[in-house]
Amino acid sequence: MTLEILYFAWVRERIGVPRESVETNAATVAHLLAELSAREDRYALAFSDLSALRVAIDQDLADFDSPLAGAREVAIFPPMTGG
Amino acid sequence: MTLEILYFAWVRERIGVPRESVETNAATVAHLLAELSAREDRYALAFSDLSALRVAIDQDLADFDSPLAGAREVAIFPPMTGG
Amino acid sequence: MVIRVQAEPFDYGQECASFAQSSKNSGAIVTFCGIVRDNDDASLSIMQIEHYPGMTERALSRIADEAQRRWALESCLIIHRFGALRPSEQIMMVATAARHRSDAFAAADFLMDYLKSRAPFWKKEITANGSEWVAAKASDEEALTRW
Amino acid sequence: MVIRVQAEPFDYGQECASFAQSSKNSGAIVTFCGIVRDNDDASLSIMQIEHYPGMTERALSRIADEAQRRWALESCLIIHRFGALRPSEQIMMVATAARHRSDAFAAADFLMDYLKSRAPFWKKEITANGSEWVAAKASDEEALTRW
Repeated sequence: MTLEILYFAWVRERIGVPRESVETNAATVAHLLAELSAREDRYALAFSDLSALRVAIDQDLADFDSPLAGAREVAIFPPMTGG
Repeated sequence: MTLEILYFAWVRERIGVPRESVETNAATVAHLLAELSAREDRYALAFSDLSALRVAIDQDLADFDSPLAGAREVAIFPPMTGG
Repeated sequence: MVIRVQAEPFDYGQECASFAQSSKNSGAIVTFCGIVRDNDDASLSIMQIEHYPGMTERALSRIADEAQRRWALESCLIIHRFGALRPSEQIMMVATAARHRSDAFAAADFLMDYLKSRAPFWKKEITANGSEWVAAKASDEEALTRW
Repeated sequence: MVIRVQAEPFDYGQECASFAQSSKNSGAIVTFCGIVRDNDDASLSIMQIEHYPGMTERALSRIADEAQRRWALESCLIIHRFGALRPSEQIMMVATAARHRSDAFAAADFLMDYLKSRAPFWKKEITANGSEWVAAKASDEEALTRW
């Protein structure tokens, strides 16, 4: 499947792009991040500590073990600091 | 001593005046109210249920057994409804 | 700390704007505005608010002092009207400014709880059918036990 | 329920005034305004606020829906800015209107707690010495356990 992946804040800065299309068969968000980390160091660096990351699938907060089946858009970002 | 006594809300309406000067030797607020109640029915009527009344001495909330020594102004009123 | 007890209307929006303007380094502003609510049968003609001049200002100042003692406030404002108000008129407001939102919220909530039961104001509802003093609510007295 | 996510400044006083005007039968209005606070050494040049367009509006609407489900609100407003803000600029505000003050206070407090940690905004502080992403505070995450 083709996923649109979005990055925000320091994750965006480390990956170097705000969004990209990725072809993947990853079953979960964790698998997707592992797959990307295996491809290039900048991913491995950005995703080294999952506890410092949050994830949304199709604009809803999700977990790292949330399934990607049917997803179109995945976003990876640090804990939010609104308000 | 001469006390200035102020009445508010329905207490004022039952007593019929917003304030008056009273010559008294009452030791406490409770004694003062008993003394006034013995004088005239309108006081007895207004002061019949002390649990429905609140009192301030010299513009600070006080109790019915607070001493009146040194007081200049006593106010009698129902529970407050500000805000 | 600003305390105003007045018969005249106040401009809630303008007061919020100038309070925020004068608290620019505070980070968090909380305001509360109380509005005269009509009865369910829309029968309220006038809400008459009586107060105890002198004691009112003194009681409000003490309540505000206590809030400033308990929380890290950078400023606080209380405006309370008296006299004859109609439904939908603004009765009173409080505003608090603090570095952190939890202080601003707690202090405003505290000010309101104390204003309700410890500031010498009394409300009388005047309708076509007559007039009645508003009774103090047990829930307002209980609210004080939170603090 | 009104949700606005915008780069432009908003007029806090004017928003308070019109919110109160449109909530005249509510009895109780609570507003919160968040202001960019300078660092203790007055070094903050810009607070850059990034957000996730689309998800932001969706997350704010859900938080507001949840507040309306939990408390008897008659209306609620959230405005949140993004982009480059300077110290003393207003970042965001919430407003709640209810018949009773306890609902208005609780809902505004709840909205703020959820906005802090569950709405997709990220802040970066830019000073003369460089720039740094603001870390989420453990106390903000803990605040959610109150609800």
